[in-house]
Amino acid sequence: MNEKLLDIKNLTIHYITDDGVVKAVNGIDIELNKGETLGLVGETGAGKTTTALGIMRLVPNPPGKILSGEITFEGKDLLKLPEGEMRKIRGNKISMIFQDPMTSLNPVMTVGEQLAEVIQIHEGLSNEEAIEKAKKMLEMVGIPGERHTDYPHQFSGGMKQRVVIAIALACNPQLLIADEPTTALDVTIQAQVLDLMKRLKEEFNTAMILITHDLGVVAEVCDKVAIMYAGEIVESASLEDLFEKPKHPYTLGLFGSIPNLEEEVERLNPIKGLMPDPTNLPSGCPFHPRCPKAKDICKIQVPKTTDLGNGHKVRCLIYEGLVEA
Amino acid sequence: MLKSRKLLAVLALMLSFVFVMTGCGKGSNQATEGGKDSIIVAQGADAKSLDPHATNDQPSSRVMKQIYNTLINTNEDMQIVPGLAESWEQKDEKTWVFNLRKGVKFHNGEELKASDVKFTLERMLASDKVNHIVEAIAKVEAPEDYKVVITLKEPFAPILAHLSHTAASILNEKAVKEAGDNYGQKPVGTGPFKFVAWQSGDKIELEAFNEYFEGAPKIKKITFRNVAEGSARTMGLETGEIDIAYDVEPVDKERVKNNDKLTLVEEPSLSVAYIGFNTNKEPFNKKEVRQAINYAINRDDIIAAVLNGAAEKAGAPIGPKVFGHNPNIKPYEYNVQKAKELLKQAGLEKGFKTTIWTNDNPVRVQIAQIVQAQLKEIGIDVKIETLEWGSYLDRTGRGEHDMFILGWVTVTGDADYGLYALYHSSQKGGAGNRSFYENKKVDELLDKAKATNDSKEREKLYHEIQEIVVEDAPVANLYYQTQNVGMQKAIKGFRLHPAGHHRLYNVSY
Amino acid sequence: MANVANLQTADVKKTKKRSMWVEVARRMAKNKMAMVGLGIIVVLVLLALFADVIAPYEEVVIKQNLSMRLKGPSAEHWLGTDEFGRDIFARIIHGARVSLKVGIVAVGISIFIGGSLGAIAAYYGGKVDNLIMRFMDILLAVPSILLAIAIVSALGSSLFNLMLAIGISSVPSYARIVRASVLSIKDQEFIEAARAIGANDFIIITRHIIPNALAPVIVQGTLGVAGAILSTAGLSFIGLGIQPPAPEWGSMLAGGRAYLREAWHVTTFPGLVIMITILALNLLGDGLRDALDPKLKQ
Amino acid sequence: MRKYITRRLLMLIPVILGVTFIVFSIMYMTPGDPAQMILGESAPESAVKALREKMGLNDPFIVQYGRFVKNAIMGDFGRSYATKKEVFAEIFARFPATLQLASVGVLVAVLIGVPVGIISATKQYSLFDSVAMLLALLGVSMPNFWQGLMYILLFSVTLGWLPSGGYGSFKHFILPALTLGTSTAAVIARMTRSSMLEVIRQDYIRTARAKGVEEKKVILKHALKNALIPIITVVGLQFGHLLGGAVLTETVYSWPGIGRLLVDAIKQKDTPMVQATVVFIAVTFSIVNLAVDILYAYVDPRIKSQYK
Repeated sequence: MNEKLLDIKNLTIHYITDDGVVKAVNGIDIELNKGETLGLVGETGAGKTTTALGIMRLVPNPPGKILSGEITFEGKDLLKLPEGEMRKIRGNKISMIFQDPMTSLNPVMTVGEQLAEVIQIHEGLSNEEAIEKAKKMLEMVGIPGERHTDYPHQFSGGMKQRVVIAIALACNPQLLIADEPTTALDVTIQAQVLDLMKRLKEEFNTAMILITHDLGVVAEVCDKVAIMYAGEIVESASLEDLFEKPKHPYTLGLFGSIPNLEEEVERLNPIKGLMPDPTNLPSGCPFHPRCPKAKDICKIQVPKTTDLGNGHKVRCLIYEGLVEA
Repeated sequence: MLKSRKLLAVLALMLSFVFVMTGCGKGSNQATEGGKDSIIVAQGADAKSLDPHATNDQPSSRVMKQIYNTLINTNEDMQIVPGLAESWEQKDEKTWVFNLRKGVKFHNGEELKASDVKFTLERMLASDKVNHIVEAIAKVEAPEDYKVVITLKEPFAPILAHLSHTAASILNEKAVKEAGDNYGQKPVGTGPFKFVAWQSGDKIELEAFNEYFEGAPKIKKITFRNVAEGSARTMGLETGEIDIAYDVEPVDKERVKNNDKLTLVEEPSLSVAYIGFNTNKEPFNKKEVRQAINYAINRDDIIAAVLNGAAEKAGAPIGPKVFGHNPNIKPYEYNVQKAKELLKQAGLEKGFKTTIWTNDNPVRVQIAQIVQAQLKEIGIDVKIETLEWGSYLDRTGRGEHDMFILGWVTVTGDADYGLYALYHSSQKGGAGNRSFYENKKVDELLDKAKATNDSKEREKLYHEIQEIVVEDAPVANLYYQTQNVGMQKAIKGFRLHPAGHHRLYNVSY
Repeated sequence: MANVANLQTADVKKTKKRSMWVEVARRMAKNKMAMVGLGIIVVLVLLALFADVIAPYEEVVIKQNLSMRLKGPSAEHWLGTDEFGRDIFARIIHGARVSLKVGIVAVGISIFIGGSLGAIAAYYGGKVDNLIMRFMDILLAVPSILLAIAIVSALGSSLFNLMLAIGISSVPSYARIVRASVLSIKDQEFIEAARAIGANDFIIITRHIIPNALAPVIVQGTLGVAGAILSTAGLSFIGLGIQPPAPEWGSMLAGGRAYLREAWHVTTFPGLVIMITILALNLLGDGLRDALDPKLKQ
Repeated sequence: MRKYITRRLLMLIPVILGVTFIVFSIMYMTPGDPAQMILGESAPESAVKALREKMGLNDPFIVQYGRFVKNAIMGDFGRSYATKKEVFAEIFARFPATLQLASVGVLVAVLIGVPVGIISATKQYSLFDSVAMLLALLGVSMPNFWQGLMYILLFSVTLGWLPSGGYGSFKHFILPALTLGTSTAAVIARMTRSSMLEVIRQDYIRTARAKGVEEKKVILKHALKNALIPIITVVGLQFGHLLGGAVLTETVYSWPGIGRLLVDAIKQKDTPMVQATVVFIAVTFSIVNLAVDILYAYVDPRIKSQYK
């Protein structure tokens, strides 16, 4: 159970555009064991999706560029694989579910074709066999198999996301990256889809990186959590540790901005200010302009990762003892 | 997957369709080197109809000339020679008798009979388009199989010349009746070549008629191609795609001459180019103004610049190839001083503003520009207006113009055709007299000359008419254009006909 | 109080609009190709404006000198002379006036007529829309060359009639563009809001809808100027263009085609100038399109 | 689908009626007397008058138009004033030349334009992209007739490889098709590029890549089909225009197509010919449009479902 599946070290991804360099991901580390689920949490623009695309090696280039780092998957560094090898991994060992089911299916191909395609590529089945398997996959996600000849526009949003999930799981991947798989859906559908993912993940023993900004979803599904801010992972821990003992001021801020049903509070405490401009990140700790506990040193000193034990890591000068909490 | 395969099928179908269609345009008579028995002739427009009574345009006539014969021919030297009529005699002032050649075959196998001639001329008289050519005829009789008697309304001296007009080509009664409305696309004549096919807008194919009464022609096949761009005709000659090109552009003449595979034949034609004045309008109602403009135009410049020298300065309104031409009339000299004096006499020493009209014919447009520049020298401010051909004819016919540029071809080669329409007061407007010129004396002389049978006497009358007309200057005659034909050097037996429709019977490679 | 409120909203609107155009200009300035296009157009406009200073019209552009016919480029005549011995360079510069004017006015005419019809059709919808758009379909089905010939021969051949003819033949495409963009705008909230405060149709159309539908029209217009210049040249080629001796690029090209081989420069330079102008307008139009539609750029 | 096609064809009727009315009005209002044109410049005025009367040209406009519509409904569009040929017989005699040139021209354009557009889009901002797009722009910017003259000068006169004009064999096709093809290719390449750029950015392309689909397949299978609608539109529009006759190209290459037929007829004030040609062009154009719309349904199932 504790076999290491994915080990990301010092991954840095920048987008180089006419308007400047967008520092999307700045030296992050992620570890994931087989069958484990990691929640990657952060505001819009924190670099979550770029991280995911980085793992898939699908960062659009130009303008995106993976500047440094290692992504070790099953002992191989994905960043050093030739494109052909990488293609064999995509959709097969690592697959990805994108944010918007409305736009992630090809509108001019039947869902059956789209499902069968991934099966054919990786399992070398004949046309008929692939279609058969596609039908089975559809049934598995709760869609009648005979609808494989339908086009995406004939499905509802929730059903489309089921199809996307079916495509992602068609080849029993070791790792599933789900990029906000439920944000575009109705609340009731969200729950159904989450349930489905949870069930299938357990059935296939798939590891998962769940990208979301919704801590509620994280609490329901994940084993581990990593909090991202401005392209850095500011805190990572097991689910219990993070929820019970959040350390980083940003994490604390996130919890402060969730309504709590159990406690009556006068008003929520949202984090002040906005995400920094990624082309022009603040010096020192990138969170310092918004941090309620920031001191002068935070503007200069870049925090290092502090290991608090039990896999609980945090990047904040407070835990380096340089700033008083 | 299935869908895209269907799409592919549709595409393939479309493709094969295109290629089948392409294949349909069978390999035409490609120009090849060596002793050929077919020739390709290029002219600037497609024929309109091959029914001589349906049209009177040059491109059609040039084709019809090969298909049909007329009773009488005017040869390349403008002499009247026998055609389908072996001989003829004038019984009295108004009666002519024609004896037909025997054993002449039409392309449909019928033999030529006097009844065909009667039918033809009567049909011609009923045609709106060409009846004016034979309007002098009162009746046509066919008393015997090979004898035709033509009675005129009044004495009309140039009747023989008019009967040699291609519009008076003799048709076969049976063929015309069989074809009905479509006769123009199924012509049947007695000529050396018979009609084969017509790809509209592109080409007309003729082939030798082996039973032709003068003997089968040497060339087996003639293709008339429609090549509108003058430069393209020359290029076609150079590349060998075209054997004979009519009307080589003036600028291209040197190129043809200097090419050792090609020759250029050039000769004066029956046409005159002129600038007409609206004598009904101020200030062109003043003779001095009209003469002044005549003096102010430098004809040499026009001929050099626009025609590359391919013309002769014009004095008299009919050229030297036309019967009745007065060789003593010299062109108005280029004399700006004199022009100014004349304007002063007319009380217009300060000049005036006026317009000159032309159609979109590039030669005329260029002439207009040169004349505009030249008249500026004597203070006349001319605006050029280019009109589309239809409105040009219509509006000059109605007399809305100040000045205009036109040409006239005396197709029959007889002074009557060239002078009557242009200067007789009964012909004002659309009939030809677009300068609205009126002179009692000229009217009288024109009528008299028309009815005079003695040719010496007629000639004298026409000489006098031309003197008056040139002095009165209702128009400024510019030049007699030389016509030319460019062809492959290997071609023999080609002669230019002054009227422009060259006979290809004697041509060979 | 009411005044103050008005003032404020006006201010807000103004700054918003200005910033949009500033942003567009900023994006344009970054597009090298569009700037090259703009540069060429500016040079042409300047040449056209100062044409008389560079080469006097009567003496150089119009006056013939038959002894200097068809001379190749030289120090005296940079681009050679034409069939009447006139300086081609001078005629091209003066021709820029005519060609640019024809292009701009013709497009102005089509934008005005087509734009109004399109806006009316979209705004009122229903029967009006149907009627106008079917009429546009009919107009589209009549070959533009017939329209042009008809207008020129019915109204006489003048520069304005030529512009009118070319303008009218592209009315349907502007009607369609404007209709489409008005349709997408008219149901948006700010129109509802304007109506709620009692603005009438005229004010809504002129103040709100037209400015917002402008972007695609500007792009199409830039390209349309190019198209109109090409059409004029084409009409000149088949003998229906500007009246001589006025210099116009298309008629220079058409007039010189007989000398294609004797004097290459007579057609080559006007042809090149047409090509460069169209190219510049296209570059500019493409640049504008990209700048107005940031979606297209990543 | 059949219902949809029928409805579209029925909609043609008012359009054609409108077209005939406009054309008839234009021909009626423009100066120039058909009778005079038939008889030529040297016909006596009495003959012109008689012919006018015979042709019914003196009747009021509405009577003349009514007569035309009545005859047209009976299938009789009349005979050409100039050539006395039946107008549709003449049009059908000319149409193959136009159809062939338009088809080959568009074929050339598609074969060049679509691949260039695709490569340009996939290699946006590369050297190939810049050069190809500059060439495409030049193709759009070069007046067709000038381009035609230059080709003749080079390929026929200087090199002597191809005929300078005319109609008939395959060789005659090459230059006109090239002239039409290159300028049309430019338009198609530009449209393909921008359409592909739009599509390549879509999420489903990323999905396809995430499935491990080969890049070539991603572009040709997933992207191209989605990018096809605007490309088909442009190809259809160009084809429709070319079917109406490319007057300038036809003139330069002495090509006996519809375009020259129309221009000649207009210049000769040959009303029946103009009328029939314009109706023919309008119908062809509409049919091509309809074909394009039907093609949409094959390409895009979303559109197909709308037609039902």
